[in-house]
Amino acid sequence: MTVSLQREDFDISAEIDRLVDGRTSVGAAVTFTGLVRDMVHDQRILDMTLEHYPAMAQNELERIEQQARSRWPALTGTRIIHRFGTLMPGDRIVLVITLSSHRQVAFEAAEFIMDFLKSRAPFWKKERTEQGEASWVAAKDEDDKARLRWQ
Amino acid sequence: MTVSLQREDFDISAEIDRLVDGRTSVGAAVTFTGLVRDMVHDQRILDMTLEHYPAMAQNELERIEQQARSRWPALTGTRIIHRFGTLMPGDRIVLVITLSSHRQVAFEAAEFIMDFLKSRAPFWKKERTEQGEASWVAAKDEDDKARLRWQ
Amino acid sequence: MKLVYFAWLREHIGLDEERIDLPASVKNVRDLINWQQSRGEGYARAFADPETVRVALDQFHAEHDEAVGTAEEIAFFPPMTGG
Amino acid sequence: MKLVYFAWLREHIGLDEERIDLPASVKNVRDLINWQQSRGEGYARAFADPETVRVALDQFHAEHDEAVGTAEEIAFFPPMTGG
Repeated sequence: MTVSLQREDFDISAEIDRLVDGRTSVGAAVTFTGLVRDMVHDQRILDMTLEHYPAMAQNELERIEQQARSRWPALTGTRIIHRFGTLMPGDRIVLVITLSSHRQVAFEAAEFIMDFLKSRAPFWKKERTEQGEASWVAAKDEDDKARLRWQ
Repeated sequence: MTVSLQREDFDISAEIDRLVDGRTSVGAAVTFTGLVRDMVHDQRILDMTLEHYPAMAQNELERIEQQARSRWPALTGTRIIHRFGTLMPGDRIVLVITLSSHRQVAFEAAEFIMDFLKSRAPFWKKERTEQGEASWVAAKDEDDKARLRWQ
Repeated sequence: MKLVYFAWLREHIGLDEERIDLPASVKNVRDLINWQQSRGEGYARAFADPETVRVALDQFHAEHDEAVGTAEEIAFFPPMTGG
Repeated sequence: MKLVYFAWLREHIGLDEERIDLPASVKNVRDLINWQQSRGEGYARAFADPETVRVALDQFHAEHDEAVGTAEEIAFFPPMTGG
């Protein structure tokens, strides 16, 4: 299982080691880690709650991984961890790891997975600001555009 | 000091945490890790020795970091660790970390740093194969091309 | 069939999920959204702007012109903001 | 001035570094490489193909048409293979 949805934090080094699993053919490992930011539109964020659609999120992330692997056959490992629940500024939200013998493949596949994850994986963020308001984060057009560049 | 040349291994999670340093404005962290591969041109590698030009390697990597920071002002952190000495297949060689509030910036800057590091930083690899031969690794044209795409 | 709701659609409607039979007139996703608008105040608010509503049929993203067919679970949610 | 050698250039020449005064005829990096070729068998082998030799003047990469100037440390090495 290379996709995990979990409340718990993750350790990036441990996840890379587990994915490499002693294989000495790897050559290149790229990771992307998304972190909760403290300020959004000049408002200070107290915390952020991630809601998700469990059955679909798992399937959709596995589909995204499969697409990446078909597109880059030189990809020798992928791992996606997405947290849900309430997180504080600075907390890790998401981890993507890609392995390949070529750095270009590892970089491109990690970007591809993140672009699809952002606009296709069923997660929704609600932020609570210092003013006491809680509001759903609006999707960004640029995330849709980032995904479309792969077509 | 965000550039380190060292014999010792590094811990990726610890290096990210140290670079983020509690700042809750970061949003995105990208890492690239290069690992020693076990096979090169159908020859099994016993070990690999990295020679370097210490004074210049430090300066050159700092210059590459500076170039990345001028090109992407939204880059809020960079870290480069390059090991030297004798390494075994599967060992970590190099780590690049980039931080930004935007994932695209973090990805691009990490690729930029790796492309320049590969063809501009004064390191040379000598591989010892199972046949007992030790030979200097030849530079790849594709690494020069990867660098030139940024111009 | 089961309908499931997420994020502000869930909040407007006041339900996580419900079991319901769709009228025979509902053929595609667009028909389904139009029908939802007529089901009361919360639904009217949730589906007021159909372009902002995403739909998944049995956990697969569906376009608004796609046939609802024999889906067993239909999900409604806003554009995604994970990652 | 100090000359320093790395990788197979170091091995061919048999020296890590040496202190030497350059002849007045050496103006740019290319002149310097040509002069090196004349300094004995190891040097001839190390500098046999000037296109494969990279040069740094005081720790900065230098093109072959660049003037040697007042550099205090000149390094010679093959194309780099780090990372």
